[in-house]
Amino acid sequence: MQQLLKIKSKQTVALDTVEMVLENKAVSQIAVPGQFLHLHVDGHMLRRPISIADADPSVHTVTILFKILGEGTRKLSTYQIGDVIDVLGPNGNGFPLVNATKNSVLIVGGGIGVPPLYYLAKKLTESGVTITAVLGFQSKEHVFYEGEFEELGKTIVVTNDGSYGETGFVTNISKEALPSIDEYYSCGPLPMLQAVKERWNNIPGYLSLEERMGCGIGACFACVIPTDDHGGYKKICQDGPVFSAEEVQLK
Amino acid sequence: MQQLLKIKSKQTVALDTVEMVLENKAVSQIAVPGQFLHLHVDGHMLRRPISIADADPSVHTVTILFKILGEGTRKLSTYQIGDVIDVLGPNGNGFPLVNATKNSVLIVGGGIGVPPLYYLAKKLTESGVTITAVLGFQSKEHVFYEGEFEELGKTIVVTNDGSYGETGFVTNISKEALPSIDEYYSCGPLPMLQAVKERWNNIPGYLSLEERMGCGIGACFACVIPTDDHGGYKKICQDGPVFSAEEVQLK
Amino acid sequence: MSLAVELPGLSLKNPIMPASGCFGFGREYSDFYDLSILGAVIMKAATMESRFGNPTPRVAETSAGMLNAIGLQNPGVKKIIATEVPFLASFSIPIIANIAGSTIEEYRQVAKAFQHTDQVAALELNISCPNVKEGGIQFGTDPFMAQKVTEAVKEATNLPVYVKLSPNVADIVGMAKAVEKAGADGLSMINTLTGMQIHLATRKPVIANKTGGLSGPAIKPIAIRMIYEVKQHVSIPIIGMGGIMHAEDVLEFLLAGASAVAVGTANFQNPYVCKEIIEQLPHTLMQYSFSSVKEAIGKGIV
Amino acid sequence: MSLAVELPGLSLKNPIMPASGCFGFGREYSDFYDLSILGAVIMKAATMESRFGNPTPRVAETSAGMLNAIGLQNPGVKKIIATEVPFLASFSIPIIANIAGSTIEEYRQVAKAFQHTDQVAALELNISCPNVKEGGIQFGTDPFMAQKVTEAVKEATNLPVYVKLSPNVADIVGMAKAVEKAGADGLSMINTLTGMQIHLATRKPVIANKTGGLSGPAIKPIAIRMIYEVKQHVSIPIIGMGGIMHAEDVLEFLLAGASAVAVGTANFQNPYVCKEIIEQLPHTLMQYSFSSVKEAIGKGIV
Ligand SMILES: Cc1cc2nc3c(=O)[nH]c(=O)nc-3n(C[C@H](O)[C@H](O)[C@H](O)COP(=O)(O)OP(=O)(O)OC[C@H]3O[C@@H](n4cnc5c(N)ncnc54)[C@H](O)[C@@H]3O)c2cc1C
Ligand SMILES: Cc1cc2nc3c(=O)[nH]c(=O)nc-3n(C[C@H](O)[C@H](O)[C@H](O)COP(=O)(O)OP(=O)(O)OC[C@H]3O[C@@H](n4cnc5c(N)ncnc54)[C@H](O)[C@@H]3O)c2cc1C
Ligand SMILES: Cc1cc2nc3c(=O)[nH]c(=O)nc-3n(C[C@H](O)[C@H](O)[C@H](O)COP(=O)(O)O)c2cc1C
Ligand SMILES: Cc1cc2nc3c(=O)[nH]c(=O)nc-3n(C[C@H](O)[C@H](O)[C@H](O)COP(=O)(O)O)c2cc1C
Ligand code: FES
Ligand code: FES
Repeated sequence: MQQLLKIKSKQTVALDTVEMVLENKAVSQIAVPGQFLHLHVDGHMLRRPISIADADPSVHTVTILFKILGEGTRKLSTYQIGDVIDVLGPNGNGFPLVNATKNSVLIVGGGIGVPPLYYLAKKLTESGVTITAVLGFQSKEHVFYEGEFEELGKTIVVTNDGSYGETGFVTNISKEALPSIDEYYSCGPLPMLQAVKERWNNIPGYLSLEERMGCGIGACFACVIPTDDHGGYKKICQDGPVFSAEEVQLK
Repeated sequence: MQQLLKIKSKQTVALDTVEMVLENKAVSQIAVPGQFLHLHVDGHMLRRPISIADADPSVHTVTILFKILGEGTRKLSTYQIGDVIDVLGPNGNGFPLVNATKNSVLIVGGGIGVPPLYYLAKKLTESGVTITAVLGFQSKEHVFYEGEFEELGKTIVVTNDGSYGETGFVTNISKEALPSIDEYYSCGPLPMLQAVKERWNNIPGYLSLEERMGCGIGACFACVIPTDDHGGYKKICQDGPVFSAEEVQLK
Repeated sequence: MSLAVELPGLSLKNPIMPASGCFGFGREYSDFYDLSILGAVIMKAATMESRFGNPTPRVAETSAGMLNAIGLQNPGVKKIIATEVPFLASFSIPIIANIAGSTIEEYRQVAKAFQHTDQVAALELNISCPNVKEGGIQFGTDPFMAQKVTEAVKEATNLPVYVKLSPNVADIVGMAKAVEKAGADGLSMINTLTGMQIHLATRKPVIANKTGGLSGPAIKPIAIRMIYEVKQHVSIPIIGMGGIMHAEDVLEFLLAGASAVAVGTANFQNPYVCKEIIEQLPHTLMQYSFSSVKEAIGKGIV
Repeated sequence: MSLAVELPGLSLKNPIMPASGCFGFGREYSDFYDLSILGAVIMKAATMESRFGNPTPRVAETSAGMLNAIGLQNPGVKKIIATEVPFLASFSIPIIANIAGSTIEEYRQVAKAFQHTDQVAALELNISCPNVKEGGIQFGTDPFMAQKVTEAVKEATNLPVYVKLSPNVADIVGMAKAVEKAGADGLSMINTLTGMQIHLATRKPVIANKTGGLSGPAIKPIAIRMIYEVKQHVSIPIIGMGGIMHAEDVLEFLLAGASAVAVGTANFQNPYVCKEIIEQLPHTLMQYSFSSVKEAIGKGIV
């Protein structure tokens, strides 16, 4: 569906990283963790897919966080409170919320892959699941939402250069530092997802994937990902962006 | 020169016709009647040439009036007070201000050709010249600046459909309705200028011409007008937009 | 205000249809509006067997345009006939099947396969997809090859055939004449221009296939020029496309000589674009003193 | 950070030059900044005799681009040498003369005329101007004709010759190879794509010449693609152009295989654009981990 979302607040939460709280009743009511909004940015041909980082139907808000990378996100960052953003969404399928027996869940986020995991973590803890979050960032000035995650569960921040928290990659965290886990959920850059899938290959996991998109709704075949070697595929925008780790081939 | 002009006020003075008072000290000090500003409009490749309709160096203002015709002027009309417009200018040469002996001047304006003539009329009357203005518009709802001109001299408004003032074209005004005149100045659509040149071919006249422009400063040869049949030409943006009626061929 | 246009095999209640590859098989857009308002629909390219297409990334954004190299991903003509055609047929609008192949034989087979349904009204012969490596490109830029494939398809079908021309040629009129001579019932123009974008950080082309097809408003002046030129040299009708975003653009294509238009890239930015254009078109025609779509066709040719 | 590039006949302190026809003979832009900062300057096209060019309107705006049909208006080669070249020479930057003609003989004569000054460093052979009717177009789209005119000009001059290619062709590599074989010292690419815009209210083409050349960011993906393809098949250097607005665009052209670039349409929007790009370029190169312009040339080719 196409909706207009009004910017209610806007703040820079880390280097080049902007958080916007948007107002729209319908979207706030139906958004589930892992879904994304396909945002139109003035003067740009293609829309930008941005994950839903939080939603509060009681006050009709939806939160997004985005990193200023190219021209579209740079332009978006100049939008002011009160401005209205034209979006398609919520698009795609969210994370499957675990059933109650799986009660220890690992959340692994990398950089701008962290936002959708926040909404997920909130929903999981609300339903009684224990979460442990490992959040990786390039360096200290990129870190955001550490406090927000700490309110939900054990949170370990890792920076590649060691300027904050642990040093290295999210997959470097030793077994001892983590509780025993039943399932994991991850979102971040592809090399990280590959490493995550490999490290925790003995337990069920869900990955949220990114790809350059055209339509964002399943019509153009821009965002496919192979599911096997025989031409099988899924569309990230429509069938994903969340997939079970087994379901997709990470090239 | 390139300058930033801040919008100080903005009002609709007739159907689809917007007046903007812009602030810029340098431009207000050097602008002469007949010159134009080459305005950059967000998202548009080419600048838009718009005449200077007034300038007041004492308060650092420059006034423009424009008609909403296509996408560029439509966009410009959405600019708000406080917004800043990037302009090149003042460009071109203005009207040659008559010497004191020529003391009765006819001003003939058509539609959106009227604005530059206002600044001209002001300057002429300031230097003691008597002006008579004939202003043509499509119909009543297009009329603007009648009062402003009346403060400067005799003003006759003509509408094509007769819905206001006299009926017909500016060149229909009878000899009797006009004083004896020494010189004329005109700006408006090409067919009007041709008719004006023909009707007052016995006295010196100056015409302000329009053409689609690229650079607006004389470099691209987009806006040439033939001066003879042997390849002679002038550039409207650099040598004009004002020419003596004899100097140019109106095709 | 009559928006209707009659073309070989196509009775269009209005001249607006989604362009091939930019609307899938209509399912997703049917969530946004009732597809029965469309003049027609052009399906995504069909090949004989299912194809996966090119590796990703498959799209990039450019100034006033985009690049794509989907690579003809599709489930194969049999599946399209079995599942997609019936879905679209439920909207009671003319269905145009875009057909592609790597060899003349494949084109012929795909065309033949569409004989097995009576729900397809016409074929659009995609000889111009720049993203197929095995031959697509040469069909679209060589008049002799274009003629050959058109003849083969005409033989294999009794449906009207609209040949979709590639703009990546020096002489578009020569291409148009060649396929007209070969029996084409109409032309579709233009397909995308071959382009590329290089990603500065990774120092390589953004599109995995390296090059992609440029579409969107950026190419509209090229489409208008080619239609204007071709219209004066052929007597078969033209379905125009390339950068249409608004009803005004549609009128510009009609004036240049198109009898109907297809809207591609714009659907990605605004899923309602075809609906909005259909609603706006009567007003736009009236504003410029036309009393029907038919009246405007070719009126810009001087 | 070294911005310097050495090309046949041209020692460029930086790779930025204004494109032919978009900077006149520099006089107007010299009011905005000191032209001596430029890597070089390419003059507006010179023909043997003075030309008035096409009727007006000569330009139109398009999405992320513009159309122009100036029609080679210029004061003739003699006057250019007498008055314009000395003016530009006062800035001590390499001057490239863009030469055009309606016949091979005219090209030869214009080239010869530039032997009469020692202030011109190289010739840019404009075989691709789409706005000249008598023959310009066929030189630019026919490899045989392109070869002929290149050979004629090479014979007539001892200056290095950069042949400016037209993008209005199916096989740009074939064109490039043909002129390389004919002795071209370098290539300039791309010139404009032929386009048209129709004015709805008057129902006729906006440009009096009907068609015009499309330039600006709209065509950048086509320029990048063509340079990328050609670079891999020729060994002469390429001056790249087509839609450059920012230093990032310059780097994209370098990565695609250009050794230097020309900036055209952007000058109209921002008269300081060449200056700003020259100032920004070192930062952009650094940001993407290059330590010189030379290092970036062709690095995007995979
Ligand atoms: C399902 C999904 C969810 C996402 N969620 C977030 C999020 O919550 N926060 C966030 O900051 N980013 C998110 N991204 C990435 C985000 O879409 C890109 O960073 C953004 O589109 C870049 O746009 P730009 O204008 O800055 O870059 P440009 O380089 O100007 O973009 C050019 C084109 O490439 C596309 N593009 C460039 N990088 C990416 C990318 N990494 N993924 C997909 N398309 C890309 C753009 O959408 C655009 O079409 C998500 C991506 C996907 C697919
Ligand atoms: C010296 C000069 C002074 C002018 N002064 C005024 C003025 O004071 N007030 C006013 O309303 N108009 C004036 N005009 C006309 C004004 O420039 C056009 O109306 C305006 O450029 C149209 O832009 P658009 O975006 O609305 O139209 P679009 O059709 O979107 O414009 C497309 C392109 O065509 C050009 N164009 C379209 N119509 C004209 C035209 N009539 N003349 C020149 N270029 C055109 C635009 O500049 C642009 O490059 C003047 C023109 C010139 C040459
Ligand atoms: C993502 C995408 C996929 C396309 N797929 C096809 C296709 O399968 N067959 C075809 O003939 N044209 C295809 N095209 C070309 C369009 O149908 C159309 O000719 C072109 O995009 C120009 O129109 P536009 O500017 O409105 O998009 C595709 C275009 C895009 C953008
Ligand atoms: C108004 C205008 C005039 C031009 N005149 C010439 C010319 O005389 N000779 C030539 O070789 N190219 C000419 N060109 C083409 C440019 O030099 C350049 O190749 C083209 O515009 C692409 O670059 P751009 O997108 O940066 O403008 C002209 C372009 C424009 C816009
Ligand atoms: S973006 Fe179009 S199918 Fe996913
Ligand atoms: S607009 Fe370029 S010379 Fe006048």
